[in-house]
Amino acid sequence: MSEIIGIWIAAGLTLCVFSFLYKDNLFYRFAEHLYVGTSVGYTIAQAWHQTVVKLVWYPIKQEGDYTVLIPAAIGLLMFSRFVPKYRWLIRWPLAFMIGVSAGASIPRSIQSFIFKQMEATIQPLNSINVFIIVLGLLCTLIYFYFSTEHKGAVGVASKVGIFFLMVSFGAAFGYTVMARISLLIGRVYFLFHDWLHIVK
Amino acid sequence: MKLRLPLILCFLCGIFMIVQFFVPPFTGVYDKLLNWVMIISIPALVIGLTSLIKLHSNRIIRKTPNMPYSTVAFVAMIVMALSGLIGGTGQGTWFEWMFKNIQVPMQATMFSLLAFYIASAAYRAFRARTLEATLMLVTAVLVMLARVPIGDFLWQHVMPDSVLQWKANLPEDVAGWILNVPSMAARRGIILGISLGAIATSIKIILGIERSYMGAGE
Amino acid sequence: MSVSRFIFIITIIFGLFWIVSYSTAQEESQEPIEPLRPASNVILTDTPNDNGKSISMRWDVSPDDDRVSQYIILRNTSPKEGFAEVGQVPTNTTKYVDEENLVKGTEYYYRIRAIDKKGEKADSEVFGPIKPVAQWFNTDYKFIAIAVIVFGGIIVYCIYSARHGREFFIRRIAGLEAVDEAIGRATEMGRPILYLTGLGGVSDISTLASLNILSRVALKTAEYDTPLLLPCNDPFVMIVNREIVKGAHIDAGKPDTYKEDNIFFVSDDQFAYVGAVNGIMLRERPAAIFYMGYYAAESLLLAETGNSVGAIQIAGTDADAQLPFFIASCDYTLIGEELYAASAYMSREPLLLGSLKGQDWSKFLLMLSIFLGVIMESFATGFGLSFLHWIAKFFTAP
Amino acid sequence: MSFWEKIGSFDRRYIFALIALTVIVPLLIPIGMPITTTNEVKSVYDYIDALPPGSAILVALDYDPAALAELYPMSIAMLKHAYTKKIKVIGMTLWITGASLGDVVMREAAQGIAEQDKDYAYLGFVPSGAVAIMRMGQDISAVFNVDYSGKSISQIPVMKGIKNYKDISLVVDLAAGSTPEAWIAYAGTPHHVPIAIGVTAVSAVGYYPYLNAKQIIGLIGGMKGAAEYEKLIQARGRASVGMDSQSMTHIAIILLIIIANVSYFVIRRKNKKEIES
Repeated sequence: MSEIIGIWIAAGLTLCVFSFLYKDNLFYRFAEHLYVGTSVGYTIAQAWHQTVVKLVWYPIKQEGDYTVLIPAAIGLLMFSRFVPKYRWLIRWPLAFMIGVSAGASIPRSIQSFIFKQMEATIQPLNSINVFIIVLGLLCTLIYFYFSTEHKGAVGVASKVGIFFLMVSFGAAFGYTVMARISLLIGRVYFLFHDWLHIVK
Repeated sequence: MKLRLPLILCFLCGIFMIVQFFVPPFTGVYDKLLNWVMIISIPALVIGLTSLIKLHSNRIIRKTPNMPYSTVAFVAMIVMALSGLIGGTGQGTWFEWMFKNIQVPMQATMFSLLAFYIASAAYRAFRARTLEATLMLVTAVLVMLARVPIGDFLWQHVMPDSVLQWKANLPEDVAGWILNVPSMAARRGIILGISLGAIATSIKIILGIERSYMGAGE
Repeated sequence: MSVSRFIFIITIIFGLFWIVSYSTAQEESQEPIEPLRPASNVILTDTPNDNGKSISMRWDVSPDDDRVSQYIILRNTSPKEGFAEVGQVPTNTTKYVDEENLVKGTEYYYRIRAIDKKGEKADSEVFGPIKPVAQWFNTDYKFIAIAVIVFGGIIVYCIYSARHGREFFIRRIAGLEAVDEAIGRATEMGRPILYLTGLGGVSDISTLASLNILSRVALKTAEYDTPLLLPCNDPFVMIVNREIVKGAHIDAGKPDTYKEDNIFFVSDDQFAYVGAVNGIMLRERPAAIFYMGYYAAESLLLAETGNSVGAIQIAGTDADAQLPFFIASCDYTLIGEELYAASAYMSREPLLLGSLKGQDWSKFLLMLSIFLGVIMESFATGFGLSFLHWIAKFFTAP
Repeated sequence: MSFWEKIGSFDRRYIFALIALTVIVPLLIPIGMPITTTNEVKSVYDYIDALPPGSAILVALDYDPAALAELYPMSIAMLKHAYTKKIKVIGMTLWITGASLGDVVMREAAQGIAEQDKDYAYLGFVPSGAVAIMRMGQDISAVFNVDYSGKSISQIPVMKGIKNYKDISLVVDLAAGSTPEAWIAYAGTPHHVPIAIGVTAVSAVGYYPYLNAKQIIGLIGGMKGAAEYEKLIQARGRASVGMDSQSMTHIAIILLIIIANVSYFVIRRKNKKEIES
């Protein structure tokens, strides 16, 4: 029973949101705020169960590891932003988080995003596709190279680079249209399949 | 001091993480540091929510015209949070029921509106006004045709058998080639550029040159 | 920097790479390749480049592998009694890495037990002893270490020399000329200019870039007395925007024409913001609209409306997914890094210029490596000249 | 006002109606256009298909309800495939909005073919993405000492013998954001664990360089990718049903772009002539 009620509510809310297409109205506003409210409530509850309980409470209770309280306390300094006088304390948790991620990312970006990509590019020119890839990559890099005027040979290369970029953006454009349409299909399918049972 | 100590800490954490990558025996400290950062980052999950909570509670207190809607948001938040905190979040709970039947359909539908907008924008704004834009639109149309079943479907209905024996799925092949060759090359260029930019930013952060994230103040 | 010095530095860097990669190539070729041993033959090795808490093992599967359901790895500190399970792997697996509470420097013995579906067991002989050892430098990553030093060094060098007053050249950026043109047109038509700084917060790189471009636009509009509208979705960004525009009016010598009300907070909700801004576009019919900064799905909603009121539209964003829509509906679009470059170009701030220059140098090294690498690889495979592989080898990250 | 001028100015709600029709009609009256499978998707399928029974895969469900239409069908298809091949599945998410969703998805895919804790585990959410991925490279149980429901990980049979990426045969990231980059840089490349990704169509184009560099073994993009996977496991699901609508709507949008551009050029030429005369 609760399943059926749930589907009817979900369908009703779906229609409320769709009503915005005609114009902004009371039903849409209601649904929008209901959504904002539930998503905030959702995050609070999940943050408690999935992070505080798992990463702080469990180690204390099961393993007697009280050291987790130190990072927990540093993390809580994040809330100092609401107390103007102690606002600077927020820098401590940020220093940890940002310092670690910046340091971790340098060698790993070089390894996975530069070396691996270079390795895949530096190949013998044994097919037309490899040639096109190398040409496209070099020209794209030249387009994003800001230390020379785009004149003469460099100008031609950067023009070729922009063509490659446009082909890529075109593909992304097509794919984005595809993505948005899929989302609509998903909702219409929900209405006709799960709710009205018209479509199998 | 209020700024220098955090900057030194940031520097030490950053340098340690770089060195650790090359020095295997540091894994002990590395493990502990990562554990710490995971815990430190917990409040970051909810800190962004406070501005929303503030906004709606202000509207309620000040009785603005939006008050009824903000009340809806506020009540929904409290009901959702309490049901999750008290009743749990697992299978068969109230929390899960509300998630499935309220939050999921609405979030999914909100974004599905974009399907209509993209169509209207395609009609009213997407013009081949330059050579570049033309190239982009032509590629987009090609990919839109060929990456869904209609491309091959039309091809196989229009073309004579002799052509089909040569290439039965030509549209799909062409789209695949675009994605795997020219578009891939441009994307690789973007990845290399962005990675260098990210490395530069990380270095500036570690050295304390870039400190806008620390906020203004002494 | 003179051409000869430049060529000299490049030669030195590549020479270094070459020496290092050539020497390792020599090392590798000297390693003997162990012949394959008969079934059940377990080869234990200390896992290389680790912290001394891991043993790698390889074996040949049992001849009855198709009957086997799984292999169990047993370990002990003596070759006699007391072997305990440390791991299990599915059938047809020939390797395993044991990391289960190993103590650095202790001797360990292993045997592998095959179990079939009926529960029948077959233990291998005991192999060992083996000691896990730690290494202080991960030699697999030596080239990455060089790259960290080279890229890091270039960027730090450029930033510091920019700070010490060195002038760096940055090319003209075509989109920026369109900016002046658009402001001129708005002035002629007597209509306002709309400037949007995107969805980003005050410390996002794209927002900062947008603010640098804003300061130039604000200066021009202050000179021409063209109204500049700035609807914001972040209160902090709004405050900064006001500072910038006010400063521009002072610089233009017209502090009295600054109108604070033209820079206002709309909403922090994405769709509510779009609704409000679209309303402004339809009412005020701006002659020029700037979209600079970070954008999400709202990009096409904004650009569509801007297009329908006939405004000149100039966009600049690093949000990849939104670029196509801006390109299709705007008159000019700054693509990705161009936005940052434009902001460095306009602000002339040493930090931005130096960092941009450092990235350009690094990019140049990569382009050169690709160009030379591809040519050398082609010759290397074409004529069997294996000594030409060194660039490719350098970038082969394990 | 000429025909081409008029056509540019009608209410956009007509376009909305057109899009609604092109989505709804093919759902009610399906054409059943054949789905061609691409190498990107097939290589994911082949890889999972060739894994020996009993090997473990890690599935990160890094998405929220906004991407449901695209990522739900591919999650279900991929998980069902793994379950029927008797492969152990460990589910998790780096998105807090994905925590409940992941639970629902894992359970729905398992219905009738796999049992929780015995054949699969769902570990839930962990904060700070990249850091958690790095930590799991040493020890998964340091990140997830309990699963989503709070059960100790040492009491979950399917987790037995799984310490870190060395015991994982494949990481699958089903993502609506940029988490695949983090999985590639912090797990795949340094720990040599193969990675397959399933992403929304919006971001799919950007991952081809990783496919080319073999940093990912395959790429499932959007609802079409999901439909291909459904075809490969021979189960017609939500994605396959949607493909007719998808095709028809694309045709409609392409026609809109063409009409609009013809009108643009006709008007532009006319304006030019007027200026000349």
